[in-house]
Order: sequence, then C-alpha cells, then structure tokens
Amino acid sequence: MKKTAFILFLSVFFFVLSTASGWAADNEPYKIGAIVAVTGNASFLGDPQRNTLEMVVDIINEEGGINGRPVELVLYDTESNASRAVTLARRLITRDNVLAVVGPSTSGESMAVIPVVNRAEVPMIAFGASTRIAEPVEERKWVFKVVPGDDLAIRLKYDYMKRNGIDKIAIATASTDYGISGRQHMRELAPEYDIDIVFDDTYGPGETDLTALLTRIRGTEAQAIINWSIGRTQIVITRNWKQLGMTIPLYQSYGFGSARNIEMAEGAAEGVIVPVSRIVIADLIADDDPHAPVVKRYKRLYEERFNEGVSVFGGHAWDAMFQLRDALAEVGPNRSAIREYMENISGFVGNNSIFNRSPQDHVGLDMDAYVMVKVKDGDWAIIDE
Amino acid sequence: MTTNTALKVSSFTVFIMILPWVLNLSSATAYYVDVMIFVAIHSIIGCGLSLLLGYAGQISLGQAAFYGIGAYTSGILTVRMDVNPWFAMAAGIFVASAIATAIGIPTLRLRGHYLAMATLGFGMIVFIVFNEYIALTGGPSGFGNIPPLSLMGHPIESSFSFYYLSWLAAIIVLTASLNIVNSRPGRALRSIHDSDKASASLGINVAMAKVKIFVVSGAFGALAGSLYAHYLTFVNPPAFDVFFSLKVLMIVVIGGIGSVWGAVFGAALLNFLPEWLVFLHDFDVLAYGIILLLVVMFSPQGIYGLLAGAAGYFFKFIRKESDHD
Amino acid sequence: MTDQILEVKNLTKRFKGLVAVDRLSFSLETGIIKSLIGPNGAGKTTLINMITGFLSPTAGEIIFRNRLQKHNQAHRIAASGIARTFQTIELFKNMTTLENIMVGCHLRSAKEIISSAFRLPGVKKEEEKIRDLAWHHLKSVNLEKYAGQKAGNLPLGEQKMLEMARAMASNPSLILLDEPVAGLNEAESQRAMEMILSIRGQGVTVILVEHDMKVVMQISDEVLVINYGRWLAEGSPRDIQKDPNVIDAYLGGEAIGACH
Amino acid sequence: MFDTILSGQIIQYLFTGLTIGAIYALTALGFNIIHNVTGIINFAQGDFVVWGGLLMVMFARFFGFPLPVAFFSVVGVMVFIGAFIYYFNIRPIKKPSILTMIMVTIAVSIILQGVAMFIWGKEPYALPSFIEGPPVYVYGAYIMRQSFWVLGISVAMVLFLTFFFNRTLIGKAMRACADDPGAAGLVGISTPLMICAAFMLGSALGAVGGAVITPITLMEYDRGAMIAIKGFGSAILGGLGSFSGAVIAGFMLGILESFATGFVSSAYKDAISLVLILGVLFTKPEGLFGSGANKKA
Repeated sequence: MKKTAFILFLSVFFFVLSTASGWAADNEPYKIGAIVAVTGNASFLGDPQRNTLEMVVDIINEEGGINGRPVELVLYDTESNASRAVTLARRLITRDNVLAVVGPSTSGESMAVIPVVNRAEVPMIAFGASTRIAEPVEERKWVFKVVPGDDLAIRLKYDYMKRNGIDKIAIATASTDYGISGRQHMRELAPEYDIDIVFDDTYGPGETDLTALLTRIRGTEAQAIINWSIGRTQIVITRNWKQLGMTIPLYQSYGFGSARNIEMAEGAAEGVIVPVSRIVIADLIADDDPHAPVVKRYKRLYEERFNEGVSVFGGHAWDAMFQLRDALAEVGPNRSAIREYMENISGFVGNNSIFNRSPQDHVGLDMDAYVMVKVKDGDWAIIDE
Repeated sequence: MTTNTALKVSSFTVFIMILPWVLNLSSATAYYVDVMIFVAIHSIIGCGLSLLLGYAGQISLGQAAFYGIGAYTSGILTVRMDVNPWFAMAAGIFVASAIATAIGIPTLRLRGHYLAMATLGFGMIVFIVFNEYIALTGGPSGFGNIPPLSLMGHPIESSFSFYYLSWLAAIIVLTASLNIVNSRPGRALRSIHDSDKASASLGINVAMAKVKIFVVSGAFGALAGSLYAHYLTFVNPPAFDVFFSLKVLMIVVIGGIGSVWGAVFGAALLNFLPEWLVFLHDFDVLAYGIILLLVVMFSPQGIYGLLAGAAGYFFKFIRKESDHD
Repeated sequence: MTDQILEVKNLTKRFKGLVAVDRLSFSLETGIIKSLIGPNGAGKTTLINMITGFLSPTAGEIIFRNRLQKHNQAHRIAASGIARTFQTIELFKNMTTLENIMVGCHLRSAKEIISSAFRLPGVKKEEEKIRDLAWHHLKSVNLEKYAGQKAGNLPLGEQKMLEMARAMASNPSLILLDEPVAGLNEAESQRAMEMILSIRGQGVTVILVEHDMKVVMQISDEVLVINYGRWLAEGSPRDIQKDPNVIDAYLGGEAIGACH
Repeated sequence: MFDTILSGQIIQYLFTGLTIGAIYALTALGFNIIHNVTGIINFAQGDFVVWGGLLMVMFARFFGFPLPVAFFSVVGVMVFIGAFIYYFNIRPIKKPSILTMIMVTIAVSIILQGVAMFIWGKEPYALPSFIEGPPVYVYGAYIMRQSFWVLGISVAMVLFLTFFFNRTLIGKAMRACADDPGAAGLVGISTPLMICAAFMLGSALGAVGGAVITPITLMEYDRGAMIAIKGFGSAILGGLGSFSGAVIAGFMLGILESFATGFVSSAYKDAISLVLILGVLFTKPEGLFGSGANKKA
C-alpha cells in the first residue's frame, strides 16, 4: 500500500516536473547579449543604443515574441573601455550563454571583442564604424556590422565635389580611431576621383583651437576642407573657420550629424556640408522614400518614450536587433544558423538604408546609406540635385 | 622572509588556488574569475608603485607608460615579428627597464612636486607616441590578433587557465616585493624615505637606490602590461592614459602604502567596486576621488592598514580573553 | 710624526659672500678624540659637512688616509671609512631600532635587488650576518630591549646612543659626532661619554663637536678652536683653557669659565 | 604675394599662441600663488579653469545674467570653493608631507572633475564672445575679438597681483608667510588665514582664465589635467615662484605650440611642449630665467 502510494507520488512528481520543464523549454526566452558604452567617453553612443535596445525588445515582446517565445536582453556597460568590453563579452558567452551579441559601441571595443566571439563562435553585430571591423571577411566569420563604412560617405563627398568643380582639397583629421580611418579612406579614394589632396594634417582629439591649422590651409590652393573628427573638435573647427572668415566650403564627417553640433557652433555652422544618415533628417525625407516607414517610426517611438532627440547611433541598435529578430524567427536558437542567416540577409530596410549582405560583405550597404545635407538657417537642408 | 610573512603568503596562495572552484559553484559568481584576473594584473603593477611610493617615498604619476610599453612590446613583437610570446614578454620587461633607467636618472634627482609632474609628463608623452606613431603602434585603433601565451603547446586563453597564470605571476611579484622590503636594498629604501641624509652617511647611494627601485616598478608595470596584452589579445592607447596612472596610484594609496599587501587589497577593491557600484554609472570616478581623499586624510595606512590594525586588535582581544580562562 | 688619519689644508667654504670656513688647516692623529669647539656660527657643522661630503668646499683639500678626498658624494666618502652623526637626530623613525643598525651595516654587505627579490643563494647567509652584526652593535649600547620598537619612539638619550651605534655599524676608521650629548641629562651624558671613549678604545678616531665644555675637557685628547671659520687655537684641553685668544673669543668666557 | 601670406600666417600664429598662452600664464600664476604661501603644488589648478568656464556658461547662458554680473559671480563662487577646499581638505591634515599634499590635491582634482560631470555632463559648452562682432583683420591675419579680452584681462590680472602683493596689507602679509611662517606668526599674521587666502586667490585666478577662454575654445569637464601640466610647465620654465617668469613662460609656451602647429604638425604639438618642459625640469629645474626660484612679483 505504502509502496504503491510512493510510486504514485513519484510518478505524479515526475509528471509535474517533466511538464513543468517542458513548458519552461517551450517558453524559455531567447537570450541576446548587449555590450554598449552606457558610460565613459563614448556614452553619447552607448546611451541611445541602450535605450533603443530596451525599446526594441519591448516592442518584440509586446508583439508576442519570436515564434511565441520572448526575447531577453542581457545588457552590460563597457564604460567605453576596451578591456572591460572583452571581459563582458566573455561573461555574456560563458555565463549568460547568449545566442548572439550586439555591440560594442566603439570601433576600438569592437576590434578588441572580435577574437573572443570568433573563438567562441557566437555571432556579433558591432556598432563600431571602422571598416576594419568587417574586413577582411575571412577573419570576421562571426562578425557583422550595421554602420555604413567611412568609404561610402567619402565617395559621396568626392562625387559631389567633382560635380561642383572642386579638385584640390585640404583634409584635417583628428588623431583618433575615427579620424585615422577617415583619413586613410580619403587618401586612398582621392586618385580614383582625380582629387588632389594639397594639405593633410592631423590634430589631437583634445585640441581647443584650430586657427593655426586653418591658417596654413589658407596658404594653400585648396578649394574645400574636409574635416574628419567627432566630438568637440568638429565644433571648434567650424567656429574657427567662420571666425577666420574663410570662404572655401567646409565638409564635415557624418559624425557632425546631430542638431546639438549646429547649436554649439552658434551660427558658425551655416553652409557646412555633411553626409548624414536618414535618421538625422527623418522629418525631411519624402513619404514615398522606401526608408520612410522605418526611420519615421523609430524617431516617433524613441522620442515619445525617452523625451529626447533620436540619434544616428541608436539607429544602429534598432537595425541590429530587428535583423536578429528576423534571423531567430527564421532559423531558431542556433548560433551558427543565425550567423548563416545574417550573412545572407537581403532587402532588410533599416535606419542605415537597405542591407544586402553576402559571404564577401558583412556590412551590406552602399552609398545610398548617406544623404548630403547643408546647414541652412540653423537646420539641415537636403542638397537637391 | 620571516616565518610570519611566509605564512601569510602561503595561506594567500591557498586561498587564490581554491577561489575559482568556489566561484564556479554558482553561475552568478563564475564571472568574478575574470574580474580576479584584472585584480592580479593590477596587483603586479601596484606592487611596483607600492615599492616606489610606500617604501622609497617617491611618487610616480606615469606608471601607465610602463604598462603600455610592456603591452605594446609584447604585441608588436608577436604580431609583426612572430616572436614567441614568452620572449616578447621578457623583451617588454627589458625595454621598460631600459627606458625606466634612462628616465629615472634625471627624474629621480627631482623631489616631490617636480617628480610628480615630470612622471606625469613622461606618461603623457608615451601616450602621445602610442597614439601618433601609427606605423609602429597602429595609432588610436591599436591592433589585435596578439597570440595567447602557451605552455607546452597549450594556449593559455580560457579565463580559468589565465587566472592561474596571472596569479602565479602576481604571487611571484608579491613575494619578490616582500623579499626586497625585508632585505638589504629594501631597508636602504625605507631608510631614504625617513632621512636621505643619514642614509648617505651610511654609504647608501641615495640617487642610485631610487633609480633602481624605479626600474623595478617599471619592470613590474611592463610584466602586467604584457599579461594584459596576451590576455585581451588586443591593445589600444586608451588603456594606458593618464587616468590609468592615477588608478594605479589610487590602488596603492587606498589599499595602503605601508605594505605591498596594500596593492593587492587596493587592486581588489578598485576592480570589485565598479561591479557593486553599477548604479553610480559614470560617477564611480567621483566615488574613487572621495575614497582617496578620505583615506589620505583620515587613514594614511589605507584599507590594509585598517584591516591589519583591526585584526591585531581582535587577536589581542582574543588572547586576553583566553588568558583569563 | 705619528700616523695621521686626516689632514685638512686651507679649507674654505663661502655661501653667497659669507665665508663660513676660512683657509682652515689642521691634522688629526689616528686613534685620538679631537674636539672641535667654537662659538655659535663658527663653522663647525659646515666643516663636518665638508669632511663627510655633504657640502663641497669652495677651496682647499681634505686628505683622508693619505688620499685626497674627491669632494663628491657623501655615500662614497662613507664607503672610504668616515661615519657621522647629526646635530638634529636623523634616525630612521619608522624603522625598528634593530633595522636602523642593520642599515648601518649597508657597507659591510653587498646583495642587490634581484638576488634579494628571489632569495638567490647567499642572501640568507648575508642577512644572518647582518642580523648578528646588528645585534652585536645593539648590545654595545644596551638597547636590546628596544630592538623591535620603532626608533622614533625611543627616549632622546637612547636615540643619541642608537645613532652612534648605527654609525659604528658601518665599521668606520673615523667618526664625526655632531653634539652627541646636547639635550641629555647627567646620567645620559655619562653613558654617551663612556660610549665615545669605548669608540676610541676600538681604535676608531673621533672628531667631536660639542658645546658642553665639561664633556669636551674630560674626554678630548686634543681640542681645535675655530672662530668665524678660522683656526684660533689647537692643543691639549689644558692648554686651550688657558689660551687668551680662546678666552677672548668666548666673550666673557661663559662656557670655558663654567669648567673651572 | 608669398611674403604677405607668410607674414599674415605668422601674425595669426602669434595671436593664437598669445591667446592660448594667456591661459597657461594665468594657470601658472595660480600655481605660484598657492605654492609661494604653502609650498603645495595644487594639482587641481587646471580644474579651477574648467570650473570657471563652465560656471560662466551656466550664469551667462542658462541664468541669463549680464556678462559682468556673471563674471563676478563666477569669481565669487570660486573664491568660496577655494576656501572650502582649504578648510575641509587641506587644513585637517595632521602630517602635511609633500606626498600627502600631492595626493590630496589629486583627489580634489578627481572630485572637482566628477562633480563637474555630474552638473554639466560630458558635452562641451560654448559661450558667445564678450563683445559680438566679426574678427579684426590685421596684416593678413584675423584676430578674434575675444582674444583681446583674453590678453587684456591677463595683463590686468598681472597688474592686479603686482599691486596686491606689493601694496596691500593682506598681500604683504601673504608674502611674509611665504618667506618665514614662524616670523610672520610672531608679528601676528595668521598663517592658516593667509593659506586660505592663497587658495581663494588661486582658485579665482584659474576661474578667470576659464571664463575668458571659453568663448574661444569651448569648455568641458575633463580638460583640467592638460591645462594643469601646461600651466605647471610654465611655472617651472619661468622659475617656480616667480610671477613675471610665469607670465613670460606661459606666453612663450603658447606661442611655441602655435608655431609648432603652424610649421610642424598639430599632432605633435603637445609632445613638443611636454618635451621642452621635461628638458627644463631635468637640466635647469630653477627655470629658464636664471635663479627665479622664490623671486616674487
């Protein structure tokens, strides 16, 4: 009697346990890891990225998750520190056992994390800008990128310059990862467009006064200046350019694409020419533009929820997360299947234009990722052609 | 080494050997093994500054330079010239020692503020070189693909194995530091700290003794940097900026400048605090500043001094109690 | 002429127009206690600092054991066999009494950083040797009971004794004592004097700078008087006490008079 | 043609250098004032400049104070902060060794930087020129109007300090403390009070520098360390303690940097001036202008 009861009890127990665990397995969330620079020097990148990631995960879960399973975001702050990014990437992979990693925010951190994900065979979608993140593709098997390369923005600029009869230019770049990458592409691509770089100098990211550098440019035959930097120096050079009463046009890198920069330049930015992502000029793009639904939706949702202006950098997070959603919906929770899917993604419309990847190209974007704009009356204006 | 120190070091070694097994029991703490690797690396560079600051009384605000020199030498030799990582590590230590000698001879004639500013300036110059000498250092982007250290053909790249390697190095450095402190050259240094006049009158070459310990601190810094490079397999300049030099200073001062053990405590504190102070976000720096100020103002012997004092008091108390029995 | 350990010739030191020591010459026989006296500001400490290499002379020569001292660094001069104590006590306050004397043995040992760090062969033996030597010197001044205490916590009298013992630990052939009994009470002075005599007993030559004339007259073999940096008188304590120039210099003869 | 361009460039570099150099000079003066009275090198001196600039932005832009009111409010706040630092961080130290004081001022610097980040965030802030208007065209060079303000106020500060230390009672008392604290105490001068005054003055001086330079260079929370080392470098080049030396050296360093940018490269500008500073530290720690040490005004 006792024995039967015991067996009965055991079978009930195991039944409950098995159904419970089976239920759990069916509904176990898909874990996505994120490492972004919420704090530290690059917090202007990581902060909107964190916001966007959390927002997108909420959207996906409100829509019923992926194949009925919720998404769980495990997000850590790298503090803009490459060594911390590596530690955290290892933590995501070994402890949290995530299916894929999004981030890190900067190129330096992304470069540092690449060996970790390649070794662990976990797909990563980096938010860094440097082209080296996705090249050479043989060494980047598990790494993808959502940020269009510097080369695309430079091609667009050179194209525009040629059409406006400019063939002698001065380039000034910050000695940062961002600046060096821009400088390298500008020098490499110039011959292709028959553009002559008559002045080329770099300056420190902490520079507070660039009048001396601009004075040297004034002594050359340059017909335009391209400045490639991010942060304070792009404002400093804009102000100094205006203060020196320079008449040749100033082209900025896409890093200038934030309303705050126009404000900080205090009127000096009038006439500055910049290639920007569509998200910067979301209000200006036509409704029949294929990007309009995504870009306008992201801007509306973000600004409603966080009460602050949307940024390009948050847009990267949006694109990465939705690409992962599509992948998971299609192939399920399998790291190498996700990688396979990411590598062949095509026709995906994101904030950074339309992605068409291939085993030879882990970015998948073209020049259409940028739009040339000019600062006019304290706002952006699309340059019509 | 006195028996007391030997006992401390061996019990600490046992603790370190067991720790990852305990941490691995729970997935919530397994990650702390990674944090502990940085505790080890920072302890090594901290021991160097502790010898210089706590024993010789000479300040350096440029330790990040040696850390960087070690890391970059290791990286450049292994990646560009295919040198064996162990040789690259030795080369890094050698290069850093040579540079420390060249810098130390003119710098250590300076006193107090001059020395602080000179080492700060030295650190800034080295940082600029890392950033601007692109052909050699890869510039601001740094470079990756640094091979891991390996032992008899087995690469030491998992957290678990690197934990043991880094702590092996840290314990050797700690033991060596304790040995130095408790022997002829160490006593000479401590005597300089109290009265350089009297030291000179007893035949101690004060200037040379300072340079020597500066070289030792540079060598430890380079060892730490090389470990860092082979662990991360990637180096870029921000890891070696002025703030890292200040961080090393904080490790030593907050940990306690009276003893090289302080560096270990300081390294642990400054690596675990950010884990616990996540809610502070960027303001953890502010927290460090405040802790540093409070320590300097109210507890010059640092956390280790406080703990040692408390432990001493506690044991005395116990002994007294048992005496009564 | 007997064996000379030290000879000073025309030694001069100027500080920005002020002449602290002026063409001073004297010589010192091996194995004696020679006191150096003179009113405040006479240049006694400047002279000691020059002999021990803490100051370089403006002109003149110092010949120690028949060799011209290159007036370079204090630590080299210490290595040549000259030890000293300081007017303001310069102990290593944060080190123990024993460790202070162990530092004193610096010149009698040789192990450097790397061998010490890794406890290479010979380090242990040398450390034991240093420790034994230090204990020996500690016992010579009866400070064993303070061995483990921080030197800064010792009473003043013991600090002065410790400083002398530390200087002796470097095994010098000449020792310069700068006011070893200043500030001590009667009993402590007595001990210090015994110590100085025992230093001479070990064959070490002593130069003593002291204000306390009673001590000077009691233990000196010779006395040198300087005034305004110049040689004023030299001779046995008895002769000096009678020298009219000396009495004149000590205006009113307070110090000398006190001895009578 | 070529000559006019070149002379225009040289004048441009000269003015840029003078403007930047003025800040180094003011920072160096701040170092000297505190050093002369206390023997402390205040590592937070660069952060005073940062705070001066950021407070000026806050008062002038966000609170909308008229410029003179904003300017004197900045000075007022910084005088208070200087006194606060002295009373709560410097005075309580029982054994003020050089090492301790270095670490205390480093800690203060970290804290000032952290609090600035807390209040203003990490973005750079801009400020309009004190007098709006296009740059002045001089012999082929464009000089910003604010540059004249920077130079004018720096000269005014030097004159004020000379007057202050030579003619006013408190200034003379501070000098007396610097020369011989014991004797100063005997004649009834309160040393702690004078040290406090030195901190107040040093902090206000840094803040003035920050307030006038911000319209040209923008300002953000983490600029302190670089300003501090250049300012200290100027103080060393001029001979630590010498006011006139500090001013001359500050301008020299600024001009050197500007010409280095003009004729070599921006990238190595900081390295060039740092190497110069180290070179002087190693070979002539008493400064370029002979034995400047402890010479005052």
